[in-house]
Amino acid sequence: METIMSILVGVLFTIGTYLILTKSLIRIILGTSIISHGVHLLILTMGGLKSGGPPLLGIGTTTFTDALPQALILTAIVINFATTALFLVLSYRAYQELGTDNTAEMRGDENE
Amino acid sequence: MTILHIMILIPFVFAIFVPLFYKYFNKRLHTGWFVILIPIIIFVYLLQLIPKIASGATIYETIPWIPSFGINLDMYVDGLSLIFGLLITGIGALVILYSIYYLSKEKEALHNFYVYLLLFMGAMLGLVFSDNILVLYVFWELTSISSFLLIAYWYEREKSRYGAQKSMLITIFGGLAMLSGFIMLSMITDTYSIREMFAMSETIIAHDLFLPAMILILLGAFTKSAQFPFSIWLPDAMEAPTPISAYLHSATMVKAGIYLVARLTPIFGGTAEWFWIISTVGLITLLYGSFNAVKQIDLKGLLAYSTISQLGMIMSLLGIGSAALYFGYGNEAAMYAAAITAAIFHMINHSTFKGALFMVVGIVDHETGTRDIRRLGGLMTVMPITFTVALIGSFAMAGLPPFNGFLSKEMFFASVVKVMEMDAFNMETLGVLFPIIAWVASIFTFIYSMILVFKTFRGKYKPERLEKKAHEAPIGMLIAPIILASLVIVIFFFPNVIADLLLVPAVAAILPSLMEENVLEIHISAWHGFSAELYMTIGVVVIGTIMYLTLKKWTKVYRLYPQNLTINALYNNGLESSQRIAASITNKYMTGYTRDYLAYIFTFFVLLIGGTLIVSNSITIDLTNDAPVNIFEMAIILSMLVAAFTVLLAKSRLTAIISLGVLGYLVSLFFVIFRAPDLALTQLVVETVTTALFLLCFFHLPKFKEQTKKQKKGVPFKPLNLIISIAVGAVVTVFALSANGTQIFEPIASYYEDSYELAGAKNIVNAILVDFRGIDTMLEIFVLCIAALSVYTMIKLRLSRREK
Amino acid sequence: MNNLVIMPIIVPLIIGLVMVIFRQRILFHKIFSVLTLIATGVISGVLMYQVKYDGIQTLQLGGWEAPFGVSMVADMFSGLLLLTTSIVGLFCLIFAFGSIGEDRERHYFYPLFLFLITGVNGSFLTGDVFNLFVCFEVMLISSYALITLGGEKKQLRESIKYVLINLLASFLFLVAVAYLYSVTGTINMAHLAERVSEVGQSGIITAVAMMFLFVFSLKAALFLFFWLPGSYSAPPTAVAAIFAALLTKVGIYAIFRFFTLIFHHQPEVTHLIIGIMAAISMLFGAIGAIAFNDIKKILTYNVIVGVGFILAGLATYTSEGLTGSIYYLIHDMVIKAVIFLIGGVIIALVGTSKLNDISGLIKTHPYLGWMFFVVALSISGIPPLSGFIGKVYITEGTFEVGYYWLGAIGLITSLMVLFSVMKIFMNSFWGETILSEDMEKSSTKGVMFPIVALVVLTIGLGIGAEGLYDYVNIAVESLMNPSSYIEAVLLGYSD
Amino acid sequence: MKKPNDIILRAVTNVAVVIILTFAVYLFFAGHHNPGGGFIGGLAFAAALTLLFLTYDINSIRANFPFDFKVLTAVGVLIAVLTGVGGILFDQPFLFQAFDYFDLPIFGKTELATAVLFDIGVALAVIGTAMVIIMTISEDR
Amino acid sequence: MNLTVTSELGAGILIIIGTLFSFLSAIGILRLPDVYTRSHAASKSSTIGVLFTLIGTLIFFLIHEGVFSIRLILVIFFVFLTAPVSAHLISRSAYRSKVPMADVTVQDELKKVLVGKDREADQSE
Amino acid sequence: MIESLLIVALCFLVLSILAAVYRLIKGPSIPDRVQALDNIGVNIIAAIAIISIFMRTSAFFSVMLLLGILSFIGTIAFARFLERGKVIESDRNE
Repeated sequence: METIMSILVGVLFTIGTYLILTKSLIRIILGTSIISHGVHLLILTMGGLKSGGPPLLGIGTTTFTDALPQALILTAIVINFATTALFLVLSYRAYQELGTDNTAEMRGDENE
Repeated sequence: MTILHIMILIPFVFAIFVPLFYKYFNKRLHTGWFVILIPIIIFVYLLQLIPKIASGATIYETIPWIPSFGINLDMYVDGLSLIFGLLITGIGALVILYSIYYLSKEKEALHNFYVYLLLFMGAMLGLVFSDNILVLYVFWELTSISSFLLIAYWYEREKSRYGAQKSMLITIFGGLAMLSGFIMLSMITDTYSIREMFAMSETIIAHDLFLPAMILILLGAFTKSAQFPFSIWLPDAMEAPTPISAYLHSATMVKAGIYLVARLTPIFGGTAEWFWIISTVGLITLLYGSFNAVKQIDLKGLLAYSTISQLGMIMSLLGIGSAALYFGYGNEAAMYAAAITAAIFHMINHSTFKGALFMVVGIVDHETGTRDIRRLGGLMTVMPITFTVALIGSFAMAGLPPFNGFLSKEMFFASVVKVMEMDAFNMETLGVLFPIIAWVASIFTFIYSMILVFKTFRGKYKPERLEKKAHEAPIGMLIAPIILASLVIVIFFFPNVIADLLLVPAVAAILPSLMEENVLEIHISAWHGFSAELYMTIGVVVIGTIMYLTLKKWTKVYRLYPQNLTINALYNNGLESSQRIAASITNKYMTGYTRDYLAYIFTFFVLLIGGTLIVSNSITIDLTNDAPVNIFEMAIILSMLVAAFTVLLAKSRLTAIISLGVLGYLVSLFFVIFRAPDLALTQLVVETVTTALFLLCFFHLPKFKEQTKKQKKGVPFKPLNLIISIAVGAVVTVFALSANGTQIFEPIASYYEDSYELAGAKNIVNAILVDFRGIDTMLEIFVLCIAALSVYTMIKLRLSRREK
Repeated sequence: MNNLVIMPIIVPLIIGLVMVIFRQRILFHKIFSVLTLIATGVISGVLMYQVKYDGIQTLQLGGWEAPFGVSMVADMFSGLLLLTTSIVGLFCLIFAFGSIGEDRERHYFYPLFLFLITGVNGSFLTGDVFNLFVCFEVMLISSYALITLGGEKKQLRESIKYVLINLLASFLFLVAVAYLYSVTGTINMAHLAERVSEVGQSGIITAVAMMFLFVFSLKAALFLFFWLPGSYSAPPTAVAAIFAALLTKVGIYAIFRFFTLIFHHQPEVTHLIIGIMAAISMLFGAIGAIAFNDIKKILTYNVIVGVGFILAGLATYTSEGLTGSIYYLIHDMVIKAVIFLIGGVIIALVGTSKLNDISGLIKTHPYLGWMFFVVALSISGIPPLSGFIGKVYITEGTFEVGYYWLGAIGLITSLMVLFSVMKIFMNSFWGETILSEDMEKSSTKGVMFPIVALVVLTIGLGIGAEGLYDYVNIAVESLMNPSSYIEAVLLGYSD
Repeated sequence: MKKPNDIILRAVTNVAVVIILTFAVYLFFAGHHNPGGGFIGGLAFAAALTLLFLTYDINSIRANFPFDFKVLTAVGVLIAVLTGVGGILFDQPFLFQAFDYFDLPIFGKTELATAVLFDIGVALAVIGTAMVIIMTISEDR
Repeated sequence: MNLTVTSELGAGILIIIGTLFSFLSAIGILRLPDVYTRSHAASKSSTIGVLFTLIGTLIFFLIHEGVFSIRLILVIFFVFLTAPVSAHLISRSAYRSKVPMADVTVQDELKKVLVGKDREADQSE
Repeated sequence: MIESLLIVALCFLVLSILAAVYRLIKGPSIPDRVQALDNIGVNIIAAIAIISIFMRTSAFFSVMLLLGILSFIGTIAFARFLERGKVIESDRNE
């Protein structure tokens, strides 16, 4: 499972990276979202998969999967949500002000 | 805090008050009158040290500055530094006196001028008296800076700024080289004290870093002393007010390099490298400077090149003299020690006559409004006193009796003749070049000295070509040059007073081993029979006179040399093209295009991480510990891949968002499969809210269509991007597999399984979040809060719109 | 346990939040932001004192012993950085009073500023890898807010690059944490250090180290500085100054922490790579600095040179190099802030950042001019100003381990830096005065005090370098001997 | 144009919102022992509000929640932080969470933990954030 | 055969039936010609499918683990409550954004009602 | 025995999800895709139910309920967007 998950993460990274390398702002944001999924799955994979029950003490199992990566991912998801929201708003504000969502046209000119 | 320290630091302290004096008293009294007190006081203080130093004693005083690093104000007075100290303050006083008349108190920003000047004076004193190389470096750079400020004193002028920049770049470059040399020295010897290094000379010479350290330090000395090819800054430094040219750029600052070489001779001297580098560079500079001085049309330019040439001469003498240390003791050594004596002696002489000449040129400039040789002439009758001073100075410079220049020039000739016979450092083959170069350069020296005095003061008086009506300068302005000119003569007649009081201790400081031997005896005389050097002088005078008279015929030779190949042109082109090249390099990679930056970053990522993985041979793929996979999970993975690819290839943004939503759902399904209920919950909510945000923002964002109208495909295909992204994915995967294959340690997680006892919570993840790692959660919601504020301000605050 | 360790984080946090609640009271914002920074400064001072006499101060948050809880650790290195942050932040803040404008003030400028400080302080104090990530995010997201605050075209355009690249860096940080956790099974720095030294730095651990190096390089603008020139020239002066002073320093701090505490077993490999990257950043930064005739561009490229130079000291991994680095780091924070402030004032005065359009300001603004001069000298390490000691010791460090090329590049680029800043000085202050006082776009009223204070500080740091020596020395010693850090955090825990 | 009527949607929404809000509160309190917690609870609460926004419009909902969500966010974070500061006052490390079991009249043996207070802060901050973002974007035109 | 085994079997069968319904709806989603018809398949039969599955799960947990989960009931209730609304809204939005009907469609009754009433520019791209 | 039944059930579900994913790619219209998303959500609820039986845990019931809620909200949001272009209105009477 870990091997396959690693490959899946790799593919997600590939797709995300490709999207980030395009010009369109929306695609770039989509790319970051895909990469973020990749990252979260990667952390989970690196913590070991399916080695025990859910990390809840009340449900009768005696072995538990590693809870620490889960907690880390949770924090990461939230922070990623915050930055994504910010980035989204930033891109549409940039579009409003600059009239383009093409990063190739956002190079900035000398006359400012 | 000893008197010595006070003397060195007082210029700095006083500099702070100069603007106040300027502000409150300048209308009544020229600020210079306040300032002149400082050099006089220090000069007198140093004068009274002479007997003590002449008797062979030295003074060492220290106060801590940064004692933990061994950087202290270790001040050390011996013969060598005393001479410099006297020069700095003596000439300094005269220059200030001169400047009081030279610079108008109404028009000039005198507070700036005198602050810079005092800064320089203090720095220079610190430089020569410091025993600590780092402190020496501190003062060294301060002299560069104050010189920079003084050259650009008339900062409105383009040329001043150009000259200032040039001198700063070159001297600070040298300073940095010197610093690195010093650092190497201190690494070898483990001390910053020059005196302690003397004792370790042999260790230093044997060390691997000896040669680089020496060369780097010499770079510093050469740039400061305007040695070839670093001399180019000095002519442009003549944009400074003339008192400054007289003071910094002929008498004192440019001699800092000389001082350094002399000061370090006990450490490096006696080695072939030291001997050759210094004497060769000195001789080349001598020839180059004198040769170029002849073709100058600006009087100050002429003096600048003449200074370069004279500095070269002093430098070469120091080089030759260093051979004394090779022989260590005995008469052979004493013979070369004479070269050192000559160097120091000529340095003093040079300061006197060149100072006088600069002041004369300043007077001419001041009174006529020009320094152009072609426009001047016949001033002899108008300005007789000035002429007399100029004559004395020029003849001294040309090496004619009865002026002090003659004495030192003779000693110089004697040294280069003697050095031919030396049987060390391969002198037997190349030694013959020394006297030839010296002699040729002296001819040029003779010629330009004649040009200086006769072209200006003889010939036809052309008042129509002058800016003002010329007349003799006010007496105040003449005092300083007259004093110097009389010194020129006095020294010629009583050279041994100087020799006994100043030269002997100085040479003793440079060649300590000889001092112990007691072979050091300096006796300077104007007449020592018909020796080789006398014939050389006669030759110089004869040929020089002939050439001076036929000047017009052969100066065309100069034009044969292409203008754009001069070092100056190289500097200018280099500076300009370096800016241009720098701009083109920077613009090449700093495109302002995010994609390019990301491409660099990803490429570097792949190279660095992938490279490390491969080079460190840590790619291990171990499948044995893998959890089992079933068909259901495979299918979900397949669906995820499909969804991800749909995001990639989607032609419309909504499709992409929906696919992203699917991807998010599937990820949370994975969280379920991997026993992470909290994660699944969070992922779901966040996914939905994000999707909603996307939709909200889409109202304000353009559609995909608009930009991909031309091509049918949704996302443009770029092979390079694809390669980069595949490489990134591959690195991430391979790393993940390797990391998974080499789990060296047990995770710390088992501790948290007691969360009920520890934190009273049965949900371990929640316990970690709110208890074990509560700070993470606290900061995480804090991040959310800031994000909310940021979104709010981004949307609400629109300054650019408001301006419209 | 010492609760003081957490104070530099929560004091600005709480005050900032209170300000958010009382949004309209601008005067209250001003007063309390100043008080807060003074408070964090005092706290860091006390912490340094405690570290000096009682050793490294730690706090196990929630009372959970390391490595299970999150440790906050104040050693001398963090203490020095904290104190400098407070001081520099304070003066940038005072500068903002007179220059930022009411619109921005009403839109949470001061709280966001304090939040940025929170994030920076948190990054300096935390002893936990993942918590470092979170603190980074606090800092970054405040910086996103500050860089976009105002919504001007250029701000938005440049912040897109800035946010995107930092977002990517954050992802890679998490990836690195994932690998780290897989290999070592812990995320507490001290515990990591112990575990890594236990098994030696094998290949995979080096690879993880490189991963972290990459991430921190993105933040520190070490070699991967492409985002920096644009984004530091976009925001208002006070913000640009605090960015230049603090943001890259956090990345630098992290590199220092990781490569002295955890991954220090193969300096001939890892630190050499840092050295190469430092050399490249110095070169490219200096090339960029001399390339343009634009104040903002020159200044921003100078930030990159500074980063390279500081890390050159780490690359040597000698106590001389580290001593130099710490001195230079402190110097760089002060000097970058003040040079950005002065640059901003010039631009505000004449309304352009093109050097060709500026001339002769020294007639009308002599004090500003001379302060710029002093700063320009200081930035290139001219003695006896503050950059000097750092420069000498970093160079000595590079020579000591035989990286002569690195030392040489450091010195050559410092000359290029001098050239570039002197270009600003000579073009904008010298020359014919073309702008009379009433033609100026703004005045220097109300913004001179912080500049003066920082200039005095840079002079003081140079001449009074001795005063810092004890502290720097303790910092270097604990960096060179990580065992004291490990013991202070783990208190003998071992697995 | 004729606005599409939303009768069906509104009818369902009114029911659904009640369920979601209840569930959100459940998730919040379940957090300590079961999946859930302040963050998820808060977000679920925000989801309910979002649903209301979707179905109705911001102004009419806002009439029922007449407070500034930015302040709510700040208060939330502040509560969380101050819970931590509480530890300091009792000479415990920052973020020290106390818990104990009490016999309360109605609830029986109940666990009271300061962590709950912390979680309330989290929930408030999350609700506030989500609402600020959504409302600000929606109001922009 | 005790109660547990029976209940397990019963639950299993319910679940199989449920998933079968889901599968059928999937076939519908694949095969049906336009969005309106597919919406029919997707909402109705898959709602039934999930209903059966959830009831199966409920029974299993009730008997096997002794857990009666309110949450499961709520899921069932909620899915039932919302699925039709979702389908309705999707179809409506499809119609309003002028998604074409299948060629076999005989009659568009709404056309008369809405004809001539211009709508906002098609947002669906 | 129930395990084998459940696996068969899961296979069915997977096929349904795949079918929906196919519809997601294929479209042709956006409502089709939204429909697919909704359908996938419902199927995932079922899948989680089955997985819960596999693991014998009730831990994921909340996930199911939340998924039900959120998939509904998501669908409404999409529908709103498709109809009006604007998901949330400040004041609908404008």
